[in-house]
Amino acid sequence: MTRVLEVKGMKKYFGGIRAVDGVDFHVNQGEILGIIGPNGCGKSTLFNCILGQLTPTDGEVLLEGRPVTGLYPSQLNRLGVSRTFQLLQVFPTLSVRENLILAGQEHRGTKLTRLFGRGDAGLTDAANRMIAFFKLEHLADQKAGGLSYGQQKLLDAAMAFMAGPKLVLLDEPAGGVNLTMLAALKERLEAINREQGATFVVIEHNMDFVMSLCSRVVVMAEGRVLAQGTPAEVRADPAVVEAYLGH
Amino acid sequence: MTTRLDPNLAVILLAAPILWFAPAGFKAYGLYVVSLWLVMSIAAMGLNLTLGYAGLKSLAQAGFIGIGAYTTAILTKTFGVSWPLAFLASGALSFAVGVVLGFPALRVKFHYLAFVTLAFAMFVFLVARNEEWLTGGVYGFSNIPRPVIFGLDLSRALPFYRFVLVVTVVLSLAMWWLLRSPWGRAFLALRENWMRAASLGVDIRTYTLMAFAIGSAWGGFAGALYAPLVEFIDPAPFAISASFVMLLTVVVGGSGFFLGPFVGAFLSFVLPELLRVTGGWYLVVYASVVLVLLVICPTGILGLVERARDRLSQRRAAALRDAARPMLEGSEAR
Amino acid sequence: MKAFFAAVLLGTATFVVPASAEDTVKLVDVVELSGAGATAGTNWRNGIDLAVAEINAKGGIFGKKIEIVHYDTQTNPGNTRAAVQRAIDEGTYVVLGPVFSGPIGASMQIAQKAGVPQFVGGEAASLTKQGNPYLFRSSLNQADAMPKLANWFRDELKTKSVAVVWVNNDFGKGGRDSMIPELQKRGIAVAADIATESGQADFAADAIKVKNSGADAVFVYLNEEESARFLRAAKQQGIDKPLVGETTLLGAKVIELAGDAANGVKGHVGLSVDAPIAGFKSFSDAFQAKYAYKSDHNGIKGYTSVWAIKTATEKNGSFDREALMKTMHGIRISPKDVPGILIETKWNDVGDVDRESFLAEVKDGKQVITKILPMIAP
Amino acid sequence: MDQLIQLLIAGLATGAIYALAAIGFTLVWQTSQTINFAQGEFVMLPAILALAARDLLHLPFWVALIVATAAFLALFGFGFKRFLVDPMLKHGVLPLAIATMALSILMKEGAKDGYSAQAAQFPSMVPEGVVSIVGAAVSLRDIAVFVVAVAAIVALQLFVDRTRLGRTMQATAQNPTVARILGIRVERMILLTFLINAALAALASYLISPIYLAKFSNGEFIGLSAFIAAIVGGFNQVRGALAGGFVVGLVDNLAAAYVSSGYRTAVPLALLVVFILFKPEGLLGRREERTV
Repeated sequence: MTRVLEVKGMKKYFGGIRAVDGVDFHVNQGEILGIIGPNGCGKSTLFNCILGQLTPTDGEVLLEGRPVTGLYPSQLNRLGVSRTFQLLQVFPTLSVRENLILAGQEHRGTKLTRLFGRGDAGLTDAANRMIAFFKLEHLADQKAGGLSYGQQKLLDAAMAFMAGPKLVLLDEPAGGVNLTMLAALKERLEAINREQGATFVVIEHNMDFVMSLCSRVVVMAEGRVLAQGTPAEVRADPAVVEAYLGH
Repeated sequence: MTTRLDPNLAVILLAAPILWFAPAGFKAYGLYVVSLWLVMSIAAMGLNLTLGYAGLKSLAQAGFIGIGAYTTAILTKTFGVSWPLAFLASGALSFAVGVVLGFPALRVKFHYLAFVTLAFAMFVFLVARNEEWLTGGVYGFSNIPRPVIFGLDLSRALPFYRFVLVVTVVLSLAMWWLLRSPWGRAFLALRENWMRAASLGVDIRTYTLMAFAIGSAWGGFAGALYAPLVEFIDPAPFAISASFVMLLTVVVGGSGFFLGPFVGAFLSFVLPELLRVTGGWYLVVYASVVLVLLVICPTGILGLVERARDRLSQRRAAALRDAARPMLEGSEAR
Repeated sequence: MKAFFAAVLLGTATFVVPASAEDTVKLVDVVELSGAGATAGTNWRNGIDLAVAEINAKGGIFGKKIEIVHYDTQTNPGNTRAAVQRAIDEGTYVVLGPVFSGPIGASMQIAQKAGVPQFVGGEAASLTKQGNPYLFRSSLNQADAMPKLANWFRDELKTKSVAVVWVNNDFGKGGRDSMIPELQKRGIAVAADIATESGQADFAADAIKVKNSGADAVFVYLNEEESARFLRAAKQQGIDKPLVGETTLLGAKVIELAGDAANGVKGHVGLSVDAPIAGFKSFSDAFQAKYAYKSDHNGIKGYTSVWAIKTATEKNGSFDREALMKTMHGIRISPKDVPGILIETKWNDVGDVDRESFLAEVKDGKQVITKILPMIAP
Repeated sequence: MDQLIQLLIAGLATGAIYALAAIGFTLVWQTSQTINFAQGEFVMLPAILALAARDLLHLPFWVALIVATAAFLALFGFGFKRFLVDPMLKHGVLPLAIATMALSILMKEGAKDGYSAQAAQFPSMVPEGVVSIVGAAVSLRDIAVFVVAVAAIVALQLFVDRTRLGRTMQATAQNPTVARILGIRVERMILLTFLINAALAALASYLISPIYLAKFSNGEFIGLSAFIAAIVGGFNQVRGALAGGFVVGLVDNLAAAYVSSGYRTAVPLALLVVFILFKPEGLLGRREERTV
């Protein structure tokens, strides 16, 4: 099985605080990996180090075996790593369709061909398909800012898939979403995983969501990996029980 | 995409012939004022790209008009270079300087960026004033020739006005093309949420620098027209207060709206002339009008139009949402 | 709001239709009423208004009343050009103003092309060197004034070295550029060459620099208010060397603003409301009565320009612009015939003005004329 | 050496003036994130109003001062907040900043057309006179400005740190939402800072105008210098204005003496750029957290 992402010895110190202190894990092709852990365990910092938002103190990130440590977020994205943010991040004055075209355009041609080429970079059809897939057809020409929270969350996820990424990192996708919406989101993610073989890493608080969605789970505590394995294995791990239920 | 004509393009294509013929009855003064309006609209269009679309607050646009004006004046008068070449050189030089000035924008944002660019504008003014060997210093640069293009003598007011109009239309179309291209979308993404944009592969550095450089180039182009329009330049019109006026022009017209610069430039450069009939207090009247306009429509005059349109489409969207409610039951966050 | 739109509509009309009236003659004054030149421009405008009121009260220019219009240039060449263009479109008989050399440079070709005489307040030497027959000054050319002062430095003050403090605009730079070669020609060293900003408020550093320069005398070439501020700073820093300047250092306005810091200041004065000449006195009183403050030399420039136009026009017997231009070249007007000219004045063939001028000193808060200098070419 | 000491002392005197103008700037920025481009005109106008009240209404000078101060507080303390800042702030910082630019034109042109285009002497509340400090001449008026600027900063700082009202004000400045939840009457607090700003501007105006003369265009350079002082000192700290004012005053005077005089005005701006690029929080300011 090919490893899409591999993180080796990742460390991030803020002054004396060791937010991430030597984390190793990998993600296999077609896998949905969950990363869980209590608040302040360093999982968001880990995410930001992987994605080039922060410069790691030490460690290495490999994408399909090639080192990508320290690349800008935009460069990483063009190599096929996509992400969503914990808080909603859509472009409010662009329409839903324009949001999706934007999400795909930088992967088409070069800057120069984009400047002189078509206004939609030839992505209108792809965007419409994505809109249909996420069931947002009736809102396609609305400004994203006018959508409801749940609709924006769907759009946010749709944008992450627009460029056909090798790997998608989802930062707390379930945050602030109600149950019905959560089910819809989960169903869509599973569908993409099933149909396109997309690979995910999900950071989540919501244990139920992670346990039911992910094929493998990494548990973090105090900047280190506490345990990893299938949801069932992890759930049975005494260290995890201690960390989660001990206090 | 539908084949419906983009409304902004429609306005340009419609306005061009009207503006070609309408001022034919104007006297030299009227033609001069309308020409000035177009020239300043070009500069404002550039700033609108930098500020309105890409969200980078610049207080340096008058500096770039100055760079363009002096480049054109020096090249055409001192070195006898033809105007089209000088025009391109003015844009190119402003573009290059704009790239350099864009670098601080990678480091600082918001009002801090405005102050860095303000310092730059002051520097341009000081160079224009102090380097007499190059710019004529405080005495200025007089008898700047109006161009002769394809054998057409443009020294009289009406032909020159029409020439300015042609250049304005060409530059407007170029700007329109740029903004409807993926670049335009990337600029907007930069303004609205650069972190998210970066995560979608938008090259923040390049687009930031380009937003500055292209906006500055338009300033340089405007300067290349300003010099032969006035036929005289000195440092005064490029002082920092002029950069403030440019910013005001863009915001009052409607920052981030394609036609905003034309509306804004009308207010900043034509309205004061029209208000001359009110006598000595005309600048007080003008400032009051601008102030009231800003309080009524802080997003600019075209922002007001947009707001009305939004309200209409929201009502339509609400109806659609109601219709779709059964499908999305419960998905609305409270 | 209605009034506003009415004003805008009315304004638009001016793009097309020239305003004209039958029994008046229109004079348009295009001058700095805002921006850096506002102070000078306001004086100029007030001087013009005063002259127009007097002339109209006496029946105008052979029966035709003067209709005067003022357009602001914002001290910006682009706006100046617009305003001069407008003045010409409206059929002005003469363009009055502007005062600053930059705006003059931006507008003089327009008036020349249209064949409209232009009376300006600029003093920069370059203006009358461009061969524009329609341009007329209203005050002495800087290049003519500076040799007089340089002689005085050498002969009267026995100066070996001079610190030059000037304002970095066309007026100050022009004065400095004319003065420094004149000083050097006479073997006087320039101990310090200090540029200051237009509108500058704080002159402490400049005064300290002057004080430490070791100069025997200081040549101050600033606009009135900056002169006053500099004099106060010089006093505070205890500068005891002679402070010498031009009209803008010794004017009534400077004395009023600088208070006793102005005492002891010396210099050359072209036009002065304090000159011991009856004309100036009556002008000064009339101006003070109308505007409740003392005019500076710009007020006199504007005032005498209108009177010169009236005189030359009446001599011609018609409102012919070309005839006016021709008559003005070489004209000599005496206050005996035309009191409004205030002092015997000559315009030469390039539009430069020639007058008597004065050496003056400030004593006890009053400008005292110590010597009358003759015309350059009497 | 003598010259350097004289310049340094003169620089401090100039700096005190800049500081006095900059304090209000930082106050208004803190409470409402408003960049007031008309701050220079705020310092210009009260003196002109006082002169106008004296000359046009024929009031005794001290009555004119009171009338002018009251009018200024009403118009540019209360009115400024109520009719300009309040309706515009919710649309972001930029439109409001632009509106203050328009306001600065209005104030400047209004002062010129309504009172005079000429500079005027403004009666000093401090006697004339010069004392020598380590060989440098300092006027009593300079000293008065210095003392008032320092006193104003100290008083504000004490007010903010030691009084209940001041602490509430500070809390409001730092987080209006939380303050609102805590039951602080945020609107009143913000209004208070605008009134203090107007009062300080009036005070600055009455102290500076006797030195620099009262003129409609004075706001241009005072405004720019105050800006630079505020940023150099630290936009979000009242005492930063004092430090920034002194730094800019010193730099101004040294530049005037030692830099090619045509470029002297570029030096404080160069300082500004260096600070923005390398120490954006200023000398004494706190780093503002950026939401990532």
